[in-house]
Amino acid sequence: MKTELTITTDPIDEPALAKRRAMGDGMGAVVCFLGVVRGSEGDKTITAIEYEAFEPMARHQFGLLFDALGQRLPVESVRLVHRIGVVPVNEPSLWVEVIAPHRAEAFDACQFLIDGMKQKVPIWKKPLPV
Amino acid sequence: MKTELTITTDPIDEPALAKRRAMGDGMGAVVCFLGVVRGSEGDKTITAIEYEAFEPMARHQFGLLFDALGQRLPVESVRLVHRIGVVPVNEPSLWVEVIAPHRAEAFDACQFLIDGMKQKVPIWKKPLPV
Amino acid sequence: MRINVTFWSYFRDHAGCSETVVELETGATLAKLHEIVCEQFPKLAGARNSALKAVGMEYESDDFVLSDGDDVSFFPPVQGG
Amino acid sequence: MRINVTFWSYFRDHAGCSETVVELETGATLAKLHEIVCEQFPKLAGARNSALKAVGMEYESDDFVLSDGDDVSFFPPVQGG
Repeated sequence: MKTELTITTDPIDEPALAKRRAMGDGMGAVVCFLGVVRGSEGDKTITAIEYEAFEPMARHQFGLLFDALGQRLPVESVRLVHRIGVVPVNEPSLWVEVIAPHRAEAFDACQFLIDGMKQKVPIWKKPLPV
Repeated sequence: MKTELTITTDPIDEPALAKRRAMGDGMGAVVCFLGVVRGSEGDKTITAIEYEAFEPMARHQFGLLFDALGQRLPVESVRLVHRIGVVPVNEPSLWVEVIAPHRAEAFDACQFLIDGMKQKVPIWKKPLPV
Repeated sequence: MRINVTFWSYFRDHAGCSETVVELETGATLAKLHEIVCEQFPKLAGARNSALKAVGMEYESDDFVLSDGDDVSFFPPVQGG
Repeated sequence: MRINVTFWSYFRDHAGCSETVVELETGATLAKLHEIVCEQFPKLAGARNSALKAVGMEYESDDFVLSDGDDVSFFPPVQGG
């Protein structure tokens, strides 16, 4: 399984990521997820979320998660970008792409990665009020 | 719920579709699915799949499916592009995008649409051998 | 009454044509039309149970009562995506 | 032995610092370190049960036996995405 992990303060450039995609002839399904900063947290209006990462551990834990996925499902490729620092409302903080032979496993894999990340990867949010 | 349906013989331009996305401040999740033509059907190597649509009925059935989705899940927007005619191996025949407040409903909605399409929308495949 | 029949996908190949017109008695059902179509195009009889049937742009079941001028489509299971 | 302790996210605000060094007897567990940290930084005691603990880059449980020079992180539940 090919993996590509990016943790960056830069905005996520989804069209550029789509253009760089390479997939084998046996692959039939691509699932992409974008997590986008919403304009409120609970009942408070916010302008942005500041993401903090314990980056070496985050990279290590993403690696463990990718290994677990590779054991579990026939996935050809995972690319994951997590933006950190201040991410304004309406901009994506997370982009995940899974390429697999079939649809069901691509959806499963994408959700497995996000669920795992939310359990294990040391990244935290701080909402920035108006 | 906003909907945009395209049935076309043109290649699917995913970066352009990504650039045209507009989403409200309350939306936190975007799920995109790409169905891509694989290099084999059963145990036969193929070069392309030719898709045929009974287009007025396909549009009507997609419309019913979008209505059913809108009743079922809090989705802000659905965009769906189905390419018809000859689609070469490694190129997408289907692109579906769902925008919703949260992740779980975005994944559910995207799968609901594809499942429904595969039951109801009159589009057929003809594998083209080498 | 006259019913306009269209075949899609490999049903068109099996029938050897994409469209035909079938004469039916008033009050005939979709099941009756299907029966007549399978007699007229014997290669379609083998796919009788898996065939999907639409009147206009809606799926209809065997007991649907047809009207003069109805447009009926016969086709195999759909495969979009 | 000396353990290097790091606090992340709002644990850093609660502790009032991002790093500290704790002296422990040889053979002490992560639970013992946690207890001492909560005594030293009382605002962290309230989040004792939800705190996550890592040694280096691995999560470890309370019975993990520490070694001199270990890098231990304390942080609240993670929230990536």
